[in-house]
Amino acid sequence: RSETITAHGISTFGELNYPADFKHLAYVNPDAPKGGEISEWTSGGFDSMNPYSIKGRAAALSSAAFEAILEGTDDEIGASYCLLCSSLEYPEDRSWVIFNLRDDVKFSDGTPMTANDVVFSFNVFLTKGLTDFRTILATKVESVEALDAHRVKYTFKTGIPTRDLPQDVGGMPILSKAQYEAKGLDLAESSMTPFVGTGPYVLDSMRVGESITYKRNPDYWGANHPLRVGTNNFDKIRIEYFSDYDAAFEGFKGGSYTFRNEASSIKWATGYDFPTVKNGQVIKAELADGSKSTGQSFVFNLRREKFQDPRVREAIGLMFNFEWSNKTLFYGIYARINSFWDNSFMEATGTPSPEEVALLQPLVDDGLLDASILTDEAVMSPVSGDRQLDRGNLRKASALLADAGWIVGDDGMRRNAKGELLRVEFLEDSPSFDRVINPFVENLRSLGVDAVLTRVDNAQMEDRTRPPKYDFDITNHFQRTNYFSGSELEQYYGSQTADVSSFNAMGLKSAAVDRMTKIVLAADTLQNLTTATKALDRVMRAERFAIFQWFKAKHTVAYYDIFEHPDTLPPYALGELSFWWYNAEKAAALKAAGVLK
Amino acid sequence: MTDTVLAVENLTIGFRQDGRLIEAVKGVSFTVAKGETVALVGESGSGKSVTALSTVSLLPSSAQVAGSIIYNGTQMIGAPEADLRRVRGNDISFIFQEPMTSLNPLHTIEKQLAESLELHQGLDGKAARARILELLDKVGIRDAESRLGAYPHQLSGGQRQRVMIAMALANGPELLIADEPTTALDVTIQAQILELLAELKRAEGLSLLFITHDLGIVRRIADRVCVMKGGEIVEQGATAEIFANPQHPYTKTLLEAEPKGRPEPAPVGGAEIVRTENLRVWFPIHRGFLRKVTGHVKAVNAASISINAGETLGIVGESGSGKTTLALAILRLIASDGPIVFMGQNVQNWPAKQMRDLRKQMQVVFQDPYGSLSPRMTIEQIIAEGLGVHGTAKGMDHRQMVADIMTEVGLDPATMGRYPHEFSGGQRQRVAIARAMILRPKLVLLDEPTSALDMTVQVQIVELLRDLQRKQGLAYLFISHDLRVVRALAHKVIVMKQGDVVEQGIGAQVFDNPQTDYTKALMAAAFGQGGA
Amino acid sequence: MALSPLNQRRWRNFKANRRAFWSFWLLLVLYGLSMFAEVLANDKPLLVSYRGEIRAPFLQFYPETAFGGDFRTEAKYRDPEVRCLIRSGGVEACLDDPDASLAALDADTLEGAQKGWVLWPPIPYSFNTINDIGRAAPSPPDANHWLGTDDTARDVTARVIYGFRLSVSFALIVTFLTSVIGVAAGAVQGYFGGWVDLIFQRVLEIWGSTPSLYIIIIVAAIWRMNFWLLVGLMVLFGWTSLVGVVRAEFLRARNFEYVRAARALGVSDRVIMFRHVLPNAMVATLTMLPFIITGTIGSLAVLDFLGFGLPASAPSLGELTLQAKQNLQAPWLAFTAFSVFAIMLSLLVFIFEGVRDAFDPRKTFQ
Amino acid sequence: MGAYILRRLLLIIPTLLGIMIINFAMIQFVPGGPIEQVLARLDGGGDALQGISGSGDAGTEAAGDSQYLGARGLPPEFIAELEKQFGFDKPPLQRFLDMLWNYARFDFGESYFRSISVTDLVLEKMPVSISLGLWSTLIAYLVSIPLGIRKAVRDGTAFDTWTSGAIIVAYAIPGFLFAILLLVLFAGGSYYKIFPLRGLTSEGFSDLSLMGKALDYMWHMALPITASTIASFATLTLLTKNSFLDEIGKQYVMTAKAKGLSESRVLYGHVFRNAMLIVIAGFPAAFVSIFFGQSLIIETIFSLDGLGQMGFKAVVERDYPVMFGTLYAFGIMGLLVGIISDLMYVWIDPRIDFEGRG
Ligand SMILES: Nc1ncnc2c1ncn2[C@@H]1O[C@H](COP(=O)(O)OP(=O)(O)OP(=O)(O)O)[C@@H](O)[C@H]1O
Ligand SMILES: Nc1ncnc2c1ncn2[C@@H]1O[C@H](COP(=O)(O)OP(=O)(O)OP(=O)(O)O)[C@@H](O)[C@H]1O
Ligand SMILES: [Mg+2]
Ligand SMILES: [Mg+2]
Repeated sequence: RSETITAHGISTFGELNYPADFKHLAYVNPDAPKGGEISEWTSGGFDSMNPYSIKGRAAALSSAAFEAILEGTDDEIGASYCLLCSSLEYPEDRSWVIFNLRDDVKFSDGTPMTANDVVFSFNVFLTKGLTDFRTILATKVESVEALDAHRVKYTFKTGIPTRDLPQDVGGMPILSKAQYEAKGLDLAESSMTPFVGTGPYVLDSMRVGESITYKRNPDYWGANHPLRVGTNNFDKIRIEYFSDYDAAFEGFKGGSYTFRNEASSIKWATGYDFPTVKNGQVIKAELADGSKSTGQSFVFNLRREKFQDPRVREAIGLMFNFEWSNKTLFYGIYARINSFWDNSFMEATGTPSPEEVALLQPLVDDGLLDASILTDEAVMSPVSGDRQLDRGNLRKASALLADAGWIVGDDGMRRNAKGELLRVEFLEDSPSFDRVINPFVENLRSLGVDAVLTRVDNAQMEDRTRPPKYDFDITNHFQRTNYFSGSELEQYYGSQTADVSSFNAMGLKSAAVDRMTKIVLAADTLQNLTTATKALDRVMRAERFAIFQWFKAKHTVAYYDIFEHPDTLPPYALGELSFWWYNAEKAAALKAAGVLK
Repeated sequence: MTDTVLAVENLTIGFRQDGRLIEAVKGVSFTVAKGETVALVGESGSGKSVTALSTVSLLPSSAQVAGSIIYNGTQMIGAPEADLRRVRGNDISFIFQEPMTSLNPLHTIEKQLAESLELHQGLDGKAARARILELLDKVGIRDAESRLGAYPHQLSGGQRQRVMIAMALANGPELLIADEPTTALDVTIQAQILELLAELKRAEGLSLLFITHDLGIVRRIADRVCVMKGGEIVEQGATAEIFANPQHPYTKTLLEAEPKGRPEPAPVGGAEIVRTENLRVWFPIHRGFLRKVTGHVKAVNAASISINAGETLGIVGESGSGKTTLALAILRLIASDGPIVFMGQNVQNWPAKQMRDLRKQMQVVFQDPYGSLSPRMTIEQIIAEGLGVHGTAKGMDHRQMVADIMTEVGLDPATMGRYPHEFSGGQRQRVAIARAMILRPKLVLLDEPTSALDMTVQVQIVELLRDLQRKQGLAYLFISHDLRVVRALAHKVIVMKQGDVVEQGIGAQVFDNPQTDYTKALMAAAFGQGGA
Repeated sequence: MALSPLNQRRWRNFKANRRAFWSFWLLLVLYGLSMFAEVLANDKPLLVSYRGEIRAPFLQFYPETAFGGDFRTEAKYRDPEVRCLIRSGGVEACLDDPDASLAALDADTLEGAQKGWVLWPPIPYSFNTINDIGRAAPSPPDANHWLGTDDTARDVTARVIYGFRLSVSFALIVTFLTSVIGVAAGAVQGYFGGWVDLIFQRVLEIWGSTPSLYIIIIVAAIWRMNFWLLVGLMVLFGWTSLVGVVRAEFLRARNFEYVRAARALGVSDRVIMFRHVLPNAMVATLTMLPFIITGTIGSLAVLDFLGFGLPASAPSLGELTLQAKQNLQAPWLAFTAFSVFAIMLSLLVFIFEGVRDAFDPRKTFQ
Repeated sequence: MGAYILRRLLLIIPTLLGIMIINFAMIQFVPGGPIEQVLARLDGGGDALQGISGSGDAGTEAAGDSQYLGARGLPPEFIAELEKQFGFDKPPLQRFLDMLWNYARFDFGESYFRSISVTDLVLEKMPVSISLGLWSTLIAYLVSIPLGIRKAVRDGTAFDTWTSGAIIVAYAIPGFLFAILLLVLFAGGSYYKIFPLRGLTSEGFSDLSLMGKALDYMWHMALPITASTIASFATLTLLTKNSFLDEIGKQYVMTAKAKGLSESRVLYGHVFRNAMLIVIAGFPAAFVSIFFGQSLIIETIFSLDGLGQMGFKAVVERDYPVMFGTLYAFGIMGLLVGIISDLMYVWIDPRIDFEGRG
């Protein structure tokens, strides 16, 4: 039997940044003043306060009322600390976990939270939660029991990786059993009655479909919890709803809400020239964002014969002119993605380290990889010149296609030996991609590829990118890797999912990737994981099944000059609703100036 | 007689038409004094109606009017609309030539009459209704109360005309301009109306500008006569004088012209063209929102007629007695009960498609020529249409045929490119005749075909009809209030009254020796004074 | 031209309405010009003289190799390399440093040059030419791009020309077909009445409530959208719009005395319907037509929103309006879109006013 | 007539049945169904209104780890369970018959994507749609008809030309551009902030006096209604004008004038009824649009949550209960309105009947 570990937190590989007696998070201002209101906008409307059902559109932040036993921080990956518990116990193999709950935790209705609520919440999620959520829970958790009023034990199923399970169950929201049963609520249905949670904010008021306001619970149990010190500084958080993007922007200009995260590069570059920005009453700021990139990319449907040749994939990739697009379409706000773990410490760079070589060598030996991977720099996304059609890349791409047997005919289009035209269809459901893909399409046509863009509605998109159809050539896809990648890699990139899952949309079936993934999954230290992940990154990039797009390594925000934030922000979150605070004097000044109400 | 109500001076009216200006009236001058009746007579198309309409600026916008029209001291040409409005309806009342199309088709009789009363006298409710009933009674509409809710299309031609008259008289006007107000009326009613006018003239000093082709009437009521021809007044003077001593050659011909003689005997043994047996037409009366049938207007009860080739059947009878209805029913243009045997076949239940081929053989001239002409077709198209439908013998040029028939009915072929509304009432009537005759059918129904024609033209048309009958053995069903014309044409006559055939027989017999009281009264009214 | 006297009269009447007459010509000229869009706006030259040989690239495919370049795909005539190749007669140096070579060519110092020339259309961009504007798109109007560029850096002028042709052709065809079918259907219903009307109207009601979007989605899933497919779809759903009014007019007009007269003449139902009733029941149709035409262009735009319109790069006026909304900072887009619509609609309304007048027997002119 | 009405009423049944059958058959062929929608939602994708409402740059999504457990795998049982939830485990015919049986009892079921009955859902969206529809229709009619009549009377004058120009321009402005323009100019933060940006009423609406309520409501509706009405003048005005032009030269108008009626009495009392049959013919459509107007774009721009958005979303999101429920309910309404409008023809013009001819 392995030894039982008792700790104030848990992380994937055991290390925790914060000691057991930490007083507050490093990135917060423990003395931040409390008070004031922050408001943001979101699109559409809402008609439900239940964020855990597919039914209805849940109000923004409706999950903010709930807390989980464990909580992560914004400056550390893979670690969770006790929030509702005072400590947790688990064996080294993590086959079960016991949470020792705090006895001072209260729901927002004043009732204390006990182990019964935790067990109840788990069971509700198991029977009523989102279908996919509960099927996964069912495959992982054997049992949950309340050992006493403040001790809960989860026992996990055997024969599955357990590394992340304590954090998974510890991260589940806790509902109040008493309220749920008394009010006869149903987690599977949409409802305007909010569930009671233990969180710092409670519903204040709402105008259905227009706005919703939360207020800080004055009796919040955890105000002095080390994870909470210096956070939740606003008395009120208000979310304004707009259906139209421009209307929302106008709302901000007019002071309907005070904080805005700008998602449109055009607006960012051209819209923020209104008087209050000019005179400094509204601050426009670019704040660094250390998060891993989204891995947004075009992917090839590798099930199609024409895309099985990597030269074809590379040639097509060469025709996407990111530099031109970024400058012409996005005011240069974006950076190129090069890696599946871009903007993170897991990204492979330069030539492989000896440790990586050690992992890659066997694959090369088995003939699964080209030996060049051991010596070459990691594959980078191609770079183009100023001109939309880069002749250098065109030349390279032409050569690659000619090599691959796609020869230009007398009509300027490429055909293979069988006389088939090289056709590439981009499948897309979002109109905002038109302006990106159209130039790409034009370039491909210059290359002699018969490229077209087909736009469909999202149901059809879903239908065509999922099994059993997989009816597309190239489509948009997010490479949803995690910092600490786990079994999702098999879902996304494993041969076994290539024909059955929508996650492996491209249909990747690579023995090398499969082998490398196993190594990643087997990693037992952060060091090993990092090395293995980088090696995997190399392998996958060499496959060139994805044409990476772009991401923004910064938050582009604008806000009325009434908020302040710690000088250094944590890498993984902006935290405006959490550890920013309100400056009452500045607010008074702006109100006096008539800028805000 | 110094009190001049209306003074028309050197009136010139032209119509812009397709870029050109067509002069309809050329320098006409006359006056109407208070209490005086001036008759405007003359050739069809000579500008009588246009002259009348111009007095209160009712001409279409395509008309250009010059000269002077002074009503009670005010110049009417170019007068502000508001002034005109005050005069119209109250001081000057109008009876339009074509009653069939002059009523608002979507308003009930009551509503149209009430409107005038309300406008100029402020009468409404019960008082208005009482007055309306009185007016209708005066113009000889029987059972007026039940007719109040009727729409114009539910009335006979004569009834509509009388509604028009009632409307014009509603406000006791100072000057009444009556454009052929009695054309659709049978002689008895006509007499009644004329009496009414005379009464008003006596009692209220009503002035009358009276346009008519019926010289009998002129002689009876007019103080003075103006004779128009080709847009000019060729002669004017006191009635007696003109009749006694016409100066202008046109006046002379006009006075002499009269459809004369009796029809040539019908060819014996002519095949029977059409026969009906107890033909019945009842119109349902609808009431309420759901339009339930609450009763019937018994327009024709059990009419049995028969016409042979080369024969003319005249139908006479009081206005509203079902003549038009009977004619339309025979043509199967409205639904009826009872067999209709056309050239040996009972066509009563024939489908429309089968009927269509028969139509070449049976033609009709509608009582309301204006309404029966498609407004957006030129009269060339209108007249030639039947030719297109039924085909013509080879080598016949449609245009030429149209021109020929137009000449025959007395129309200028040069006008064949015009639209119907660009003609005078009598001209339109002739267009309708031309349309029917151009097909040379076996049977022609003529519903008041001469009501709007002056005597000279009437003679011409009667001659034409006789001529065709003689040459081609046509059968006519001839409806008219003008018993003189009927007498001149009809071999057989039936007399109708309230839907029933009260008398029928050989023409001469009926005319010379009427049997029923009704027929006797009719004959007396028609030939009483003038005599046969 | 053999016009019947009546039609001659109508034509004169139409001409007499100066506004309608000029609108008619203007639209005809504009539309006629847009028929030659390829000559007006194209990223391929009209003529080039290469080594003394005259070629017309806008008509014919030439690979770059035909001008001494290295790609066998179609020459990108707007590229400086290709321009230099043509003007120099295929001097190799052009491929390495086109700008310097061109300068040398102008100074007559380029070795081995055989001078050629290029004749460009007035607007040297096509609707799908992606331009290097050296700044973020959309760019405002300037000497190169008279109406600016759109959000994909394509020349708006060129797109308007092509878009005008496409949209107007589309609208005219669709409107013609829908009104013919719609008027015929409405006429038959209104004229015959009875069971024809009763049954047909029900069919129409059923048809009217089919979700057109689904049919379009289904069709789009089976075939790739193209012009004629869209025409077909729009006709399929558009023809019902006139049926109601035409039916109403016919229900009324069939009772008129002149219809009875025509029937008495033995005129066939078809002729009565179209010669007698229809001209008098055309008010609504004639009034609606300009709006149906522009509305059709609008519905093209709506389909564009939803992604079921023409392929994304097709030059449609609808797409331009959508871009205008998404780029409020670029008012020239909105202005262009609006002007095109306004001008076209005005012309159409004026023209149809003239047509109405021409058919109005009572309308006369000085 | 009674028989005709009865016939028409009875025909509603097969008509509705036809509508339902066609639509039901249709959805069997539409690619992608509600299940795909759920999957798309779980993927964080797909906003039906994106094309209209505008958005940020292409494909910007929150960065970072996907915290959500579901993203780690979609078990196949999941889809089976969804199918059961949506009732797709039953054969289509049975589903259809079930649906009809329910609808016959006016039980429209519940939205796939919200725990609310279709009836309640529609009722919830009604205020917005009626507000937009009612006022727009009313204004359109109240302006267009007198204007059209005026134009007919002054045909060819400068007044005629200028008003034509104005309504054409108004029509030519693309609706959503105009709406945005209004919003930016009169509700936005840059120019005049006179009107509110969205919504039907203000925060403290229920506390206001009746007058205050009315004013507040009008204040909110001003921009959306302006935007949704602007284009609707053109057709109606010109239709009125042309219909009047056709009638104005007729003989009975002369009679009316000869009576000495004022111009407006002639126009409104006599010509109106004769000329307006067509406008009446368009009325059922206008009436239905009061409830189910084409206000999708206006609703989106002014953040009004009405039937336009609901209907469009139901179609795009394949929310079949909502789609069929509204189809059925509005179908019945439309059919009834159709009957009424046909009866109105007869009421307006007594010569009209619906009997067979020819
Ligand atoms: N709107 C018009 N446009 C052109 N010409 C017209 C118009 N109205 C009448 N006319 C012409 O003007 C002349 C005079 O017409 P008017 O109606 O006054 O004749 P009328 O004397 O009343 O004849 P009738 O006895 O047949 O009624 C006719 O030749 C006719 O063709
Ligand atoms: N559509 C109808 N609906 C109801 N009643 C009608 C209809 N048409 C005619 N009538 C009535 O039928 C009767 C006969 O009308 P008809 O038109 O046949 O008379 P008419 O003999 O031709 O009279 P006139 O000499 O005045 O023309 C009249 O009382 C008339 O009111
Ligand atoms: Mg006359
Ligand atoms: Mg009669």
